[in-house]
Amino acid sequence: MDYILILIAAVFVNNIVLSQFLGICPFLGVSNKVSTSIGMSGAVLFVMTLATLVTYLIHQFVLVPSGLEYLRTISFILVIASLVQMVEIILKKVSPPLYQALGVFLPLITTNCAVLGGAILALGLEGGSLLKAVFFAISNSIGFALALIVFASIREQLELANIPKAMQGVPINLLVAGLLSLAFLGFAGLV
Amino acid sequence: MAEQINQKENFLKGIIKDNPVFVMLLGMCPTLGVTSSAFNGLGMGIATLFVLVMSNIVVSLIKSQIPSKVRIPAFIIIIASFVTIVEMVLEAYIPFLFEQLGIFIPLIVVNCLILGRAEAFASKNNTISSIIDGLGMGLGFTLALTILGATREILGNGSIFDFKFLSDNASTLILFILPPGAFIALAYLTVLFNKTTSSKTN
Amino acid sequence: MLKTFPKGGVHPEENKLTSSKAIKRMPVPKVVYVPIAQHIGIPAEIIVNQKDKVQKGQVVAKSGGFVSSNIHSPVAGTVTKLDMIVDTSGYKKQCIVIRTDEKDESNQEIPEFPLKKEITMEQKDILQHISDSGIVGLGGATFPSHVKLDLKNDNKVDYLIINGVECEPYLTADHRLMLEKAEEIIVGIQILMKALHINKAVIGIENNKRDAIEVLKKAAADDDRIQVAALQVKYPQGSEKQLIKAIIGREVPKGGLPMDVGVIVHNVGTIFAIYQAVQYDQPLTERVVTVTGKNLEKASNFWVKIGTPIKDLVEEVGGLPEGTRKIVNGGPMMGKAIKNTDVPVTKGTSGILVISEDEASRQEPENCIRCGKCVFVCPMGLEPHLLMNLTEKGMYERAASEDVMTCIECGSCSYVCPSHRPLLDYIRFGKSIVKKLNTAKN
Amino acid sequence: MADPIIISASPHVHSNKSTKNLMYDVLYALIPAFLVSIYVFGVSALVLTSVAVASCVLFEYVIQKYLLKTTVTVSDGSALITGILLAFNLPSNLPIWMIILGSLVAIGVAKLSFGGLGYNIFNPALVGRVFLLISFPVQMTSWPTAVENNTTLVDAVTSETTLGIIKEGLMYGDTMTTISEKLPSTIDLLLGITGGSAGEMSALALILGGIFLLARKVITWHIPITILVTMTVMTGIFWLINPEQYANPLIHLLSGGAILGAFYMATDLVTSPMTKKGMIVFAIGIGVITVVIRLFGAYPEGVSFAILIMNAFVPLINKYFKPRRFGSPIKSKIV
Amino acid sequence: MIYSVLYSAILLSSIGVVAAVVLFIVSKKFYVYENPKISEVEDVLPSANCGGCGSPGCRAFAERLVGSEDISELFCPVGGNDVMKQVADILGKEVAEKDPTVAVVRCQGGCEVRPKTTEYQGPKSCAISALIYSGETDCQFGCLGDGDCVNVCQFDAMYMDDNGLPVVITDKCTSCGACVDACPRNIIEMRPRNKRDLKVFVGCLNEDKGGIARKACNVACIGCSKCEDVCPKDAISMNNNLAYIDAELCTLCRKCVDVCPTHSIIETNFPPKKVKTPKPEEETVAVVKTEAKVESVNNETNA
Amino acid sequence: MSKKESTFLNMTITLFIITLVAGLSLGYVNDLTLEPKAKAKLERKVNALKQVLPEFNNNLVDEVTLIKSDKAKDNVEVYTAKNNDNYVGTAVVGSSEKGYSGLVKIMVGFNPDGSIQNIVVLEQKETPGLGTKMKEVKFLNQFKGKNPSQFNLKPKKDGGDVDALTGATISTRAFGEATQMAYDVYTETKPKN
Ligand SMILES: Cc1cc2nc3c(=O)[nH]c(=O)nc-3n(C[C@H](O)[C@H](O)[C@H](O)COP(=O)(O)O)c2cc1C
Ligand SMILES: Cc1cc2nc3c(=O)[nH]c(=O)nc-3n(C[C@H](O)[C@H](O)[C@H](O)COP(=O)(O)O)c2cc1C
Ligand SMILES: Cc1cc2nc3c(=O)[nH]c(=O)nc-3n(C[C@H](O)[C@H](O)[C@H](O)COP(=O)(O)O)c2cc1C
Ligand SMILES: Cc1cc2nc3c(=O)[nH]c(=O)nc-3n(C[C@H](O)[C@H](O)[C@H](O)CO)c2cc1C
Ligand code: SF4
Ligand code: SF4
Ligand code: SF4
Ligand code: SF4
Ligand code: FES
Repeated sequence: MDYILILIAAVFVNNIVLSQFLGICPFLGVSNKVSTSIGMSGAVLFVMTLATLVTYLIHQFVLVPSGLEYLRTISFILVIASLVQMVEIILKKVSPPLYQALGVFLPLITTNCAVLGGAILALGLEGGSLLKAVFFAISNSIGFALALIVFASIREQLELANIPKAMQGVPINLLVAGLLSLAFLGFAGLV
Repeated sequence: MAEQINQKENFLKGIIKDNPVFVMLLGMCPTLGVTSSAFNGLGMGIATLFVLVMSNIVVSLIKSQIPSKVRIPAFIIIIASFVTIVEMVLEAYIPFLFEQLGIFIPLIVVNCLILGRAEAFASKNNTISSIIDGLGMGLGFTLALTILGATREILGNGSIFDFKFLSDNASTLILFILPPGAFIALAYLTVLFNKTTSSKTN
Repeated sequence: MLKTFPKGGVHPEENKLTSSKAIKRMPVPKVVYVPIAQHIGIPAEIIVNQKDKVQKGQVVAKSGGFVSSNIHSPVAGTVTKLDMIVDTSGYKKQCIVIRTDEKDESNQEIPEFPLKKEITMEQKDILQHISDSGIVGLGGATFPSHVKLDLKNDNKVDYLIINGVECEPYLTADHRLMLEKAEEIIVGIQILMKALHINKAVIGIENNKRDAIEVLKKAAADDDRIQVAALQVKYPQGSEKQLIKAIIGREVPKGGLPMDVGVIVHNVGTIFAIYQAVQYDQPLTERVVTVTGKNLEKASNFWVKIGTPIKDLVEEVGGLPEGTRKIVNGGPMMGKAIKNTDVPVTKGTSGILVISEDEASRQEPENCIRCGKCVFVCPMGLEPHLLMNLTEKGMYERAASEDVMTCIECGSCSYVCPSHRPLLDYIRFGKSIVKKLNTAKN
Repeated sequence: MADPIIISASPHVHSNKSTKNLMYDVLYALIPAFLVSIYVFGVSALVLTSVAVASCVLFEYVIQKYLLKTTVTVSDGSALITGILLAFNLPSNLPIWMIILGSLVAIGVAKLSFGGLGYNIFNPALVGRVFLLISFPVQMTSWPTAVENNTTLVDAVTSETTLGIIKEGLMYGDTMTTISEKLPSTIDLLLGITGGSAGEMSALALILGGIFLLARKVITWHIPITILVTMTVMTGIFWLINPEQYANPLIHLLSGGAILGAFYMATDLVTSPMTKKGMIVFAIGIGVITVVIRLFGAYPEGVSFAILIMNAFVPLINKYFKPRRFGSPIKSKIV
Repeated sequence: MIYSVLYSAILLSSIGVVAAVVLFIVSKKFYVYENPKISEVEDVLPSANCGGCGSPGCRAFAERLVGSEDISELFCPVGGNDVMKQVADILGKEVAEKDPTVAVVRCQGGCEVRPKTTEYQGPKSCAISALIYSGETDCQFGCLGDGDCVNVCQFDAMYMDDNGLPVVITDKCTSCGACVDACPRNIIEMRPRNKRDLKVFVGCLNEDKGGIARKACNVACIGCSKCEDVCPKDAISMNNNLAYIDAELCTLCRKCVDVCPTHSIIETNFPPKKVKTPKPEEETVAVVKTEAKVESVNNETNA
Repeated sequence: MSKKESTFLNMTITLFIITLVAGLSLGYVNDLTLEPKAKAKLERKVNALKQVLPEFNNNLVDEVTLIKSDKAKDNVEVYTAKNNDNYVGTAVVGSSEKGYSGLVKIMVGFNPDGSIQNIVVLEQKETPGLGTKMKEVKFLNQFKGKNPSQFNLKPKKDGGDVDALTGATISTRAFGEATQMAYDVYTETKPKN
């Protein structure tokens, strides 16, 4: 039950993009096509899960025991950055097709709040455990994917609309994100 | 490089022409996430400004000592250090703001604005120019965040910098302090920004 | 339940004003303008010179390639000019101008051939004859019939479908032809069945022509290989893909031909032309044309010589009425608006429609309201609103991947759009660009 | 020739349906519900509706003419409908300025910012309503009491909506048996003698209009019927599991905005899918989300949110539920 | 307390060293060479991404430039010779100087001189109306007037004048050729820009016989061959009742301009001639002529 | 540009040095701010206590007692305030899960006579504009000086004495419940002198 609640909360109620404001840059940036947004979502899912796993371990077994919690930010970002690079290498070697699909998005992810933010948020889970943290990361990525893919499909449709000049580009995208977020407020109170 | 940089222009570009929020769309997460009031926007802006200027200084100082392959990781460490410093200082001295900004303080690390400036400007220019660039960009960011924060606070709470100008019973547009309001307010502020800047250049 | 195709289609006002008007014979025109491009494919090559005397039925332009067709002189007379004349395409095209020799007897005599039932010609001679006689599809596409009938061995064609649907509003040419030449049409079908070794034929007729259904049923009564199928009234039932689906439930694959599902479709007019060519050695030089319009005094159906200026036809029905704003070559759904009445009748002209002010003007297009009506009526399962938008925005690649090329240009989408969007205009343009891109790629 | 011959591409005839026709049909369909709302809420319902309609039309005119400088399209009647449907979704005692603000959001933000009629992704009237609901929760959740043959000018007495009573009661720990004593009778729900937004109460009047729309082929049955069936099934299951905790399906169908939403708002041509398959998926989504919000969410009523959420999915639905292309392999696979 | 400082230093530097090792391996094993000249070249290209060079965008063109042995065939019409010289400097290769060209509109059939005989209803696009017929006038060669060329010009170098004809603002024209491709009628031609933008060309494409052409349009070329006869350089050829001036051969002597009975030949930017007493029946033609001169005035102020 | 070559050694050394410097300086700053950070954390609690209690001068935060209560999941914090060793009041952290969106946590200060000195809201997740109004002075003031033994903490709608927040009866109910809980704990733990 806990896990279901985490999932619903992360996907609908506290959607990482639409209500937590994490990962807005890729959300606005890599969303002009549904196909790319699916690739991006896959990459985020992968990196976020892995990053949360590793940072959770580092936090629990290195930082906390040595009383160095204040190094959280700097060590997390270093680990995430190296991790992403490593994943890139391994992917390139092990599975070229997967690299084609996800690899291009990997560099983008290093500087993505969602990954670092998700990792930090995972530390604060109630009754936290490694499994829960990882599950939380997966749920968040699903939330990210949902928002991103829906948003991309809307953008594809808007490409064919005659949007007033002043609204074209950034403003209309922000507005769509706003209305999406408005609609998602309806899920308030589910958990 | 021998190129002479016009420092005034260098400073001003971050505020209008290359405004990080309205024009370059950098660091959108804090922009949207913390601006539920003008004060929060200002606080976040200043924190970012500090990190930006400091990392620009350090990067420009040691730029020639860094092998290019580890450039990015090196910059990230530098930035992260300053972010951690800001984090600790805020927690110690302005705990109220520390709590309000929450997770967005550590996330200054991944604010593309800072890494972007380090990479695109500070690693190529001298320290003075880098400071000015950092100040300009940082102020542009701060200004944008404060304006967005103020707009949301005025509309959503009937107050500005916590000064309430409406009576307690007056209805305000609460939506604007909620997440959708952030997107919507920024959307229309961007339109306004584009309109005013483009009419100025004409 | 009457048969019909399952998806899409519209039902415009039928307006078959002339269905009770027997086909009259137009007087032989003084001058005929015979374009050399009256069919799909390569234009024919002119083989006469200025001032040449020509016989009626003489070949004046020879088939110019594989997909091409002979063109015969509809009259006896003198070639006065080889000139550029605006034809139904709206452009000036090469024409052979022939002045009728009034003294020549063949021009006077009205040939009414008696019914001739037994088919004496050999199978391969039949096809040769069709080819020599310049027969092209009279259902509108003017595709050279001999090409269509030139079956490769590996193609198993087991059905001949005769298109007597005439789903276009206003037009009644096929209807009248079926009523008046039912027996001949049945013989024509038998000729084709003999030529192609097919032993199943179905004549598809919409249920608004019950008299024709009756007559043909009677005429086909002795030959149990030939069926008559009554179809629900729905446009574009006459389109071959929809017709095949409606009658025998087979679906021509995307980008394929009827042959791919073992079917050949021919229009009743074509069948009659084949009958004439095979039984009486008459090349295709005349056809039935419906001249109609709400304000015409004497709207009617005519046997018309190919090359007759439309002006003559209009004169025959009492001249252009006051306030005419549009003249359409063909029916209101698929016909082409023409610039003036100097345009000659060609093999593809099934009707002349004269439209007045209130019907003629298009309404201003508004924004698409995404009502989906165009999607519902598209018989090909396309999304016309999307195709139009994609073309408008220059996204031709995407239009191609959304199957723009399979549009049959039936116009149902434009007809139904409540926002008066010129969907087909754009789709047609999109098709032309995609075609260009495709040929550039190959 | 004075008037030259016209040349245009085929087809040369056109059906007699126009966008304006469609919009006005919706207008006629809403008349019965409008009359009931006046009967029940009195002049305030009239004021509410006229203010909403007038401001929607005015905003559309002013914004198009002076801000966007494009052709003005108020005559197509879509702003009119947005106005009426917005009004029907608001409590009739809402302050005038809030009505005007809602209209501004509906027309200015949700419609014209996207380019006007046909380009908007979200249902304008609902965006307006949800904007108001979230901004002014107090005013938006205190409904005037329904009084038969209402002649008062200002409704001082406010009351709860059926769904509000249920939600609050359950939160307080009551069971359905005790709560149902406070609920209006089924007949009252059908006729609309109950608290609620101006136009959403009378199920009967709304269904009447819905049938008119179906008959005029403005809408098809797919969306409304699927929504109602989905809701019935969902609420039915929960009701069977525990009738003390969950209200019965009939109450869910007849109360709140279910009927109004299903027949008039979810069917908005612009913001609903374009194929029948897509429509059914869309409608199931609305039904499920509505019930989930009603039963488990913070809001007593979820139709507006459900429609808005599914509006966002429409482009995706359109992308994956395309009509089957003629001549493509029979088993059309979802690409 | 000093321990905590120490710990933090140890922890961080060990992460740092690990990162460095990892990154070193990355940089060694997965090194992808990209010629740095590509981005250098890209920097000097105008980034208009107009496709005038034949490549899909400036970056692609830069790659092609860097990749080709001989770049004399490649040319960026927007940047012109200046840019090509810079490119050549970067690459150390030779470029061929190209005569600068400019788009000219070879039709003068405005509303007054070319009466409309039909009315077109449909999307306002030359390409679309050309699909259904030859246009609202009786000339099937001339401009359709729906402005496809104007719409595709990225540089705002064209506009439709009151006469329904497109006009090129020669100063803004970058000779990208987009309009040439867009016109379904091939009305627009790229012609050498010459000194002071002097040009002489035939402003008509009507291949109909003289009488028919003249009936459709007052300023149509009627194929009388007078210009061909008078041209001292044999620069004019007659084909299908239509004169064409070869810009390579033309020396801008303007003899042909005067002999053309229908004023089909356009001259631009020449100083005004001694005023001829206009013949009365040529009034409409005179209108067109002044029109052409307005354009030249424009250009001279900017040149 | 004089960029250094990337060799394994100098890459490693650079990163090593940078991280070393970063580690050292962060450690240093951490030491500097350690105390202020702790103080700041403390101050927040003390501030709340100061608001709800009359003047006191004992070190309340250290003297917290945790009481088990059947109404709360966790232990209830109770602070006994003394001024120069005189008992001046008690602050109790009360909570209720029945808020509109769950937990409502408040701190109630009681005078020695059992009347409420003041209340502050510590945590709540109610709907902005509705339930959140419980933080407003106007709402809180009605409790000042009231003794829950005479003042029914239920909203008027349920037969109590509390003026409910407009449109937020549920939040008011939860608030009252939390206050009631605090009062109950207070009466249990009240020093008997
Ligand atoms: C939209 C559409 C409608 C058509 N309607 C008819 C029709 O009513 N009658 C007809 O004979 N052919 C009609 N055709 C043409 C047929 O598709 C097909 O070309 C013809 O029946 C083949 O016979 P033919 O080669 O003898 O002309 C239509 C085609 C299209 C695309
Ligand atoms: C290039 C081309 C080749 C064709 N080849 C054949 C053929 O081999 N056999 C055949 O039955 N029809 C053939 N057709 C004719 C089509 O099946 C069809 O009758 C014609 O395109 C007009 O159909 P419509 O009037 O329905 O559009 C061909 C058409 C085209 C354009
Ligand atoms: C969007 C929304 C948010 C609400 N938020 C709260 C809330 O935070 N606290 C609360 O007590 N009631 C809230 N309610 C109202 C309850 O559902 C219920 O109507 C209300 O508590 C009844 O109180 P009243 O009798 O004072 O009107 C909310 C209602 C809605 C529609
Ligand atoms: C059947 C039908 C339903 C409609 N429903 C709505 C609606 O719920 N909300 C609205 O703002 N407009 C509605 N409209 C009007 C119009 O479609 C709407 O304003 C567009 O969304 C604006 O682009 C409706 C129109 C029709 C024909
Ligand atoms: S898209 Fe083509 S096939 Fe479909 S309705 Fe329109 S014209 Fe007919
Ligand atoms: S019929 Fe017209 S309005 Fe409806 S979806 Fe198609 S194009 Fe749009
Ligand atoms: S006028 Fe033509 S050639 Fe010149 S810039 Fe414009 S599109 Fe290019
Ligand atoms: S020159 Fe060509 S493209 Fe331009 S308006 Fe004329 S016909 Fe159209
Ligand atoms: S600031 Fe760029 S992803 Fe958050």
